[in-house]
Amino acid sequence: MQWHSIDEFFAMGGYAFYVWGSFGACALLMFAEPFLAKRRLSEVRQSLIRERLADELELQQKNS
Amino acid sequence: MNSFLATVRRDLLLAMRRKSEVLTAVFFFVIVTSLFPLGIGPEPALLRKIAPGILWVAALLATLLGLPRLFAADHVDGTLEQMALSPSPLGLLVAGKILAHWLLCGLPLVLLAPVLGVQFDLDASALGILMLALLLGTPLLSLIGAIGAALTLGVRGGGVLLALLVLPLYIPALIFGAGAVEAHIAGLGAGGHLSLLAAMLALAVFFAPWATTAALRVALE
Amino acid sequence: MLNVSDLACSRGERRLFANVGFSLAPGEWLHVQGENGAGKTSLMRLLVGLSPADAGTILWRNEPTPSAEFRRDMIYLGHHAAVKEDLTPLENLRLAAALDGIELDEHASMAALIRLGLRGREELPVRVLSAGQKRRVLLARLLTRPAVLWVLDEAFNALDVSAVKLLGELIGEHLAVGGMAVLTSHQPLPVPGGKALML
Amino acid sequence: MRQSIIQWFKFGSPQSFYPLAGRMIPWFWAAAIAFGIAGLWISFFVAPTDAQQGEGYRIIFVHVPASWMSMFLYLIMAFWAGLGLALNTRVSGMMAQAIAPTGALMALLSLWTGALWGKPMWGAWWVWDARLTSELILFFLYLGFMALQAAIDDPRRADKAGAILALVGVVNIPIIYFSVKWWNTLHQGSTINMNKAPSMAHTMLWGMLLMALCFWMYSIAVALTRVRAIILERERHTEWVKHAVA
Repeated sequence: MQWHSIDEFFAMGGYAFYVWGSFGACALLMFAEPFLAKRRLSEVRQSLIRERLADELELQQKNS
Repeated sequence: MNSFLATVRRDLLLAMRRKSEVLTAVFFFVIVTSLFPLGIGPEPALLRKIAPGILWVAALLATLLGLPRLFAADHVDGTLEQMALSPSPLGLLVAGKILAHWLLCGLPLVLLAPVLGVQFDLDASALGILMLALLLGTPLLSLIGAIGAALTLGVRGGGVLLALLVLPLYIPALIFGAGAVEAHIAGLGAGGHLSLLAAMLALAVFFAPWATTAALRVALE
Repeated sequence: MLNVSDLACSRGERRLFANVGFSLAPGEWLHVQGENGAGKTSLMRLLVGLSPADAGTILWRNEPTPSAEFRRDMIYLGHHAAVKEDLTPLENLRLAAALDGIELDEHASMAALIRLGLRGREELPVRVLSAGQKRRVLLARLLTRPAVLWVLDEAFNALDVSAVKLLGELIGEHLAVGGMAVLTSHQPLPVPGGKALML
Repeated sequence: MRQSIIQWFKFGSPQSFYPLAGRMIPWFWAAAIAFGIAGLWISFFVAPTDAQQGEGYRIIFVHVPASWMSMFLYLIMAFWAGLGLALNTRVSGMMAQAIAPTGALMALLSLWTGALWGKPMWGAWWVWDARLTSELILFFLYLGFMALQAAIDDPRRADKAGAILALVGVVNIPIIYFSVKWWNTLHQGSTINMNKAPSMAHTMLWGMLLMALCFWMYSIAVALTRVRAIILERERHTEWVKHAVA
């Protein structure tokens, strides 16, 4: 282990901006992308569920 | 083969009836290349250095300018449909259209290049290499561009999309085309660049009409 | 000669038709009927091979289409004018034939144009002609292109009374020599006989 | 033989692929996280400080995997696209469409981390190095693919057009790479050569491999999530979708 303190770890030997800029961008985008994909999936699902509900309501109204 | 020549003749005849459309690309080429010295300054050494790149980029953009029209008119009036159903192979007809496009948009640039090259203080041998490189390179631009034109046929925002699809694929042609003249000026000899351009052209002659045909069939569905 | 079975087609998510089947023998013709949006044009485009079918088979001379033979034997005239506005009717006719790889002499092309009542307009650019006359230029191809199967989509639109009668005669002559035709239209057609297909 | 083909087509149908993808996604996430933790541990705590580049070289642990993935994903995308074109299977086109954004993201990350690495090492955010330039072009190819698919309304047509473009791109990528490389050596603009980096220590290689595996698993997980959404969007009017969502 080459780090003696937390501060030294975050300083990255003077390359903090570059190293954390790279890793940070990866973390940010690789967190955002699955989130967006997931949201896209749940949006379709929501709209499908709404459609089902609409079908059922229509059926009920017809029967009554 | 007859239907191939017939397509070339037909497209040339149509272009002759609408001269302005053909001349647009040529004027664009002339004006853009003439603007650069005005923007950069009249220093001959600098102009000689940037000449190959500017002439090639201008040729590339001028070719791009004519591409959306390559299939659009035939698509709108239904003649493309007739071509797709014709007893002649569609690939042959498409190859004819691409050749006509090159004769109208590419060949004039090759012939004009030496005149414009003089503006950039290129000497006679460099002009010769420039012409030769354009002669090999502009058909390549037409062939690759035809794929893009077919893919964006009848698509929303087709013109911008076409540029986005085609320009990255133009990079090898640009590099070796402009590189040939640069290498010649630097005294390295342009042979390698020119033979690579020729190799890419040979590849594209076989590959591009096929891909264009496939894309056109998709567009007509 | 032409055997179509179990053809199905959908546009986007909407099913247009399914289980469409018919067959044609020499001298027969088919009248495809249906409301707007029923899929008449889609059926025509499937039939000629412009778009792929979801299901079903189309056989021409017992071979699946689109074969080279089918392309040679078939002519399709759709909604589009399919003529070049900047060219004259004569040039249009001759270039269309050249693209199809057919030798067409002056005599035959002039005869076709005159039969369709375009006398005196052979040398005018098509853009100065009326919509009905443009249609006639297209129809002239029926005479200059030797084909067994005529697939005509709404061919009777934009035609005046005399042109409707003329096209009816042309189809009649074509059938009489063993030709076949598939026609779409909303109204009754001036061609006797014929099978009907309701979409 | 015949049976296996039918089996294969069964998984090629959206109906059976949708639940299968759903079951696989958590496993890929778990693998991605495991590889990621191991990779990050090696990247920051095991791999020693580089003699020449100090701590700055640690960017390699995300830069190289991102670059690899951007190239792999293009090949995989083109493979699916070509399969869809050849066999007309419905899932293939959807897979290609689902992979493209992840591939573009990887290309973007590769460019971004490359710039952040280049600045301290070469003194410039961007040099017209052959690898950087071809990565940029790859990014444009991804954007073109996505833009073309987005511009065509009919999904089947969009798939086919996209497939042709992806295949044309596959033929062109090596040509572009070699032309850019030659262009770069002819210009002799940048004197820095990435190949001259000191021979890589074992631990570094391990770190890179683990991170690459993490990126692989991540890409598969995201692409599968996206393909599920695409399947539902495209098949929303079919009977099975109505039951699947219940």
